[in-house]
Amino acid sequence: MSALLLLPTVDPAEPLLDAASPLWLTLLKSVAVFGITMTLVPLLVLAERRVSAWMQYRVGPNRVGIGGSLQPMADLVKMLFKEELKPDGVPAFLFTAAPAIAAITALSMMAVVPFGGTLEIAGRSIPLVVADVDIGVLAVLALSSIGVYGITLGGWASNSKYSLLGGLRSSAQMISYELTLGIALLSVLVAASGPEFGSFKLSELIARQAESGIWNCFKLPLGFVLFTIAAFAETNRLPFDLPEAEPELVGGYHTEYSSMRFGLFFLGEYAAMVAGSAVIVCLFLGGWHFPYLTKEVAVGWGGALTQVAVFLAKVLAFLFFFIHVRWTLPRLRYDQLMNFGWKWMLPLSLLNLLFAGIGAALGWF
Amino acid sequence: MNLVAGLLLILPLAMAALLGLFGKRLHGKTPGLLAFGMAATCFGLAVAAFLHLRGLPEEARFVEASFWRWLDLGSGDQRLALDVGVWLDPLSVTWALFVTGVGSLIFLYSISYMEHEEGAWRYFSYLCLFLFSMLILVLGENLVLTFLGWEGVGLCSYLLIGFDYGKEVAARAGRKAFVVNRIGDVGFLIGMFWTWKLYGTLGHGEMKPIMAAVTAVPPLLALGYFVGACGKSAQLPLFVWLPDAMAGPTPVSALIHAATMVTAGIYLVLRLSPLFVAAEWALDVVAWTGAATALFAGLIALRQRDIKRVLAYSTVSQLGYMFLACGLGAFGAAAFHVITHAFFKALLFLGAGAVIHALHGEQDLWKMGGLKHHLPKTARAMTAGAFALAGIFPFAGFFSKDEILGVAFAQGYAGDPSRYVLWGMGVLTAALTAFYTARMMTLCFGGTSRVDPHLHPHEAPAPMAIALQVLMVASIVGGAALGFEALHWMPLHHWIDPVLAAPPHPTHLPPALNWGLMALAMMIAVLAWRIGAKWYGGDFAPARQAELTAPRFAKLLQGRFFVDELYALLIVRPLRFVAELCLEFDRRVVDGLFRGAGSFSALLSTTVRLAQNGVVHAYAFWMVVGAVLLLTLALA
Amino acid sequence: MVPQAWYLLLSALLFGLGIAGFVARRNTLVMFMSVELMLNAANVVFLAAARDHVPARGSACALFVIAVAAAEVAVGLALVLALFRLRKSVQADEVRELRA
Amino acid sequence: MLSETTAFLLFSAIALVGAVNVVTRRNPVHAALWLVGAFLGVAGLFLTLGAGLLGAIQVMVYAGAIMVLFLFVILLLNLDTTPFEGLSIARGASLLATAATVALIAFPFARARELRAAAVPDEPELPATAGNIASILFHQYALPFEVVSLLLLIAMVGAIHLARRPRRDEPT
Repeated sequence: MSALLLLPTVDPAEPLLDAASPLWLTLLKSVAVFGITMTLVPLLVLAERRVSAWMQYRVGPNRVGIGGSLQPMADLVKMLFKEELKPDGVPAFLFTAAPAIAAITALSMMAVVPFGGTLEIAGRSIPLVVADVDIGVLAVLALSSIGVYGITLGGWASNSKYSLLGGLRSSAQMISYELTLGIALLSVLVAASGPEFGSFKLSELIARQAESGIWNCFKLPLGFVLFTIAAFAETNRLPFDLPEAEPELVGGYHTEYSSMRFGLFFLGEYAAMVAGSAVIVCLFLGGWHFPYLTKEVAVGWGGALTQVAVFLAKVLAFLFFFIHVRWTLPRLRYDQLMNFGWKWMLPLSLLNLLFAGIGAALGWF
Repeated sequence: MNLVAGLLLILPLAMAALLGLFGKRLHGKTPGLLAFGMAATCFGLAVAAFLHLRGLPEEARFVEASFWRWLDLGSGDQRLALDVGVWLDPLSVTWALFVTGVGSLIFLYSISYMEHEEGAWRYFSYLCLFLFSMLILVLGENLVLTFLGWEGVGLCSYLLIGFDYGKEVAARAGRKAFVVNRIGDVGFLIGMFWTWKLYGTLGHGEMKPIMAAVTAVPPLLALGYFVGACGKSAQLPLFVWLPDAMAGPTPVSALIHAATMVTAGIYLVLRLSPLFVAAEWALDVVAWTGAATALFAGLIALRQRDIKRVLAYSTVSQLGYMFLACGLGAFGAAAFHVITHAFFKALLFLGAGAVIHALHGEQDLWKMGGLKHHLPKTARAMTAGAFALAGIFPFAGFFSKDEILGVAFAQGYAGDPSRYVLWGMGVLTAALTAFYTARMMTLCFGGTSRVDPHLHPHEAPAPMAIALQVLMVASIVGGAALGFEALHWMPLHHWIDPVLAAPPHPTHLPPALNWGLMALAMMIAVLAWRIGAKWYGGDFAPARQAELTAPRFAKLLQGRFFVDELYALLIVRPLRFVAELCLEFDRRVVDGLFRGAGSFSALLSTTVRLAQNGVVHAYAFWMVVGAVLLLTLALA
Repeated sequence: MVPQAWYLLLSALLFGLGIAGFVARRNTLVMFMSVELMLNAANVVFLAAARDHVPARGSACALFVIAVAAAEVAVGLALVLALFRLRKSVQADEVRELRA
Repeated sequence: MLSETTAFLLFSAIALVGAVNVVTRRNPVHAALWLVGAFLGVAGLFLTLGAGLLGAIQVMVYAGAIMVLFLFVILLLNLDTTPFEGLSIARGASLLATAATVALIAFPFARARELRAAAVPDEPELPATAGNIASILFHQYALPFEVVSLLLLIAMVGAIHLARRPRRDEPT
């Protein structure tokens, strides 16, 4: 087998998480990642409103804080103080759990995303990732597929037909586009691995891009496009936000939600955007890699922080793209969505996989 | 020669298949012409085979041609290897000659006779198949092939008797012939099995030296074959089928039931004559059976009203003569009589056929009479045949019959008084023969006409007439041409005797005695003929009155000794009773078992079907129960 | 090191619960879920049995099982949909068209 | 971090509780959700057994795809909670038979002495890494793999045909 096969022989005593990192370190990293994400989300909300205003040639929120910078805080406060409405006859537990699932899965995805390379400090090499698990990408997929439960259940538990329809749409959409997502991901794995099997680890995938200096988006442009579109669908972003399509379904799955329960859905959606962007950046845009930012250059705290900065910059850029698309494209009709997913995305992703396979076999990558 | 022999077999078979498969599309005389052409060709081939054999030195006069290996069973001593092939020797060629010769004439005759019949193609197809079977019987390389032909001719006989299967009489007669023949076949089969057991072979070629050397044979072995011969050649007690077989078309009676098939029994005895000679008292059985049959059938023939039945009983009677000859060891004489009989009996049948044809199917002698004015040619031809049958010099029958009687007397003269009895029976039969022949001829052609006045009898058309003329000539000169013992002119004997067993008893009389006996027989025959002609000639009424108010014995004759009734009482009824018992057993027990099995499974399936109730949970439940059982088994 | 028998017992229990669900429930959907449960129990056995020998092979077999489960679910759910379209119900005991 | 025994106990408890609830919940949505829980528990067991790939696939395929599909169908049909059907004799018999099956399956496991003690494992020949599994799949099990792909194709065609709404002009 390949020498790159870095998956360690399973130690049955400690099978789950990386033994090299002690608990406190993992906790610390978790807090850091959580903090970063939770910072990004309000920023994103603000950016969305400001960018949309900018694109539509209007002002947008500019009263709270400097240039409206504290607007998200105000929104938060508003949500916290609103009454928690619960429709009659809903299963209380599921009604409450649904937004939590949406938020938690989205946030959890960040755990496997490497923000940078390895920090060598005090005789200890610390990977800049909460859990560099062997099955990294698969974990992302698994979590994203769990995430759909939040929306679906929210829709069902609301005991309302708009919500139910939203939930239904959500589940159908997820399943349809998850296929494309998975196959596009496969093409990356194939291309990255060459003739031998490579790795599921995101850090490893980034390292390969860094080694070759060519990001996967250049190797697999079609795969990149497909993955991005599928990621849009997975995060229910326009033009695929049918589960919450206001004109038809009022608010879709979150019609009946208010106050912080709604806030959690909100948080989940934006966190999913962040996570999706991060994953795309890792898979296709080289992660923390940047030309001339080699391992030799990036040493110590400075190097690590630079890598993190590069990574965050890429993520932010991609998030901008997310927002930009939202305010550019009209929403698809439901049948268009399905046709597009099954008749275009899926065949194209298979084509892409074929291309990747041939390329890997012939050593193009 | 292989080619000739092969063609001799293939041609009839191919023609039978051709006519059987495509005959329906042929119209008018076409099937008959085709069949006749084939038969004539076969005759030519037989002549060729005869000439070939004649050209060979006497001890090498045989041809064995194997076409392919048919059976190869067992191994070592138990091996039975049979070829499909042909065995040509003087005996088989003689038979082939007259079978094809007389056969072609009858084919020719049939063309006209069957012209207006529905399904003539079927008739000719059967006829061709018969010819094939007969040739296989005669020419077959081994006894099994002979048996094959034996069964084949039986089948064709059945088919042809029942040709008019719409008539119940015909269908019944066919069935009767078939069943009675089966009894004989059992004897044949037993003989064959026994022969193979004793000698390990059934091929004629291989049996030739064995039979030449054999000195003692179990008499029952020979009698097994004789039983077979009795069945086929209509001897006591298996003769009952032959008169009934007259239900078939008349040419069929001529061909099968007079000239050829019925002589198959004689052929078998001649073919195996060394076995018969070596099985001492078997020959006596043959002789006595033959003599008894001859007398018996001759008696019955006295009082038959159906012209064909008269001829049929006469055939049985003449066959009895032949077996008498065999039994006396005069195998050559038997063959001689077979040939002359083939000529004149075929002639008589065909003539009778012409009469029947002219009278539109009338067969009752009492409704004929005076026909010699309407059918002079037929009358002339039939008279020749009748004289031959009656044994009047110089017609063919005289020579062969007289030879047989001479042998019988010679053996008595040589010191076996019982042979005088046989001779006496023969002479008596000869007298009867002359008498009933005269009766038949007179009733038919002589006297005043009793024919239905609406009918206008006319001469037979040309093909029929030709066949009659040819056979008439043969009946007149056939005997003298083939042999006259008293003058030591015996070409047939010279030809055929080498392949037959030597007679175990003396056969020659002093010339003076011989001539004397001949004159006596001649006188008896002429006298009997005169009486018969006188009795039935002229006014018909007294004769009819005499026959109608017959005393007891004559009633017996009219009733044909009530043999059929006897059989019905002794055999048919008990058998029927047993069969009915079996039928009941079959219905109640066997069918009950099968029906029971059927209804049981139906019941079972009805019950089991309940399990398929469409409820998924029931299925699941039983699945789980099954799993429990399997697991228990696995753990136990 | 957890003894293999524990895994096997656990899988037996899961399997049994699956059977129980299958035989006792009438909702076809829940019956399908029970089947899934049984398949999962089988997978546990595959992996547990392969752990001490060739773990990769156990995983490969389990993968086949998962593929089969996916196929089964696709067809099964389509059946349920068709059934519902006909009957407006998914209760298994209301469908008896297959009886003899 | 998490000893194997603890992990086993935790995950098997999740799986069992989930499974019990799948069978007993009357609301199909609840049953489906409990089943997701059970699947997650089993996935955890897979991780405990050192088969990380399979754990992830379990979550992806079962929890992420199959159960979503279930949920989709349940929601689509908008099924009500069925009332408890009561315990009939047939059901009792079924459950009894089930219990017997479980007992019979479990019996040899529980009895096997060598299994009860933690056997010293052989050095695993091929750890359940994605690479090893792939290598087995594409070499040793290549034919079954292809067969399974065919099976999936057939299932797909069948599912489409079955679920298709019949056109107006064709008989149902």
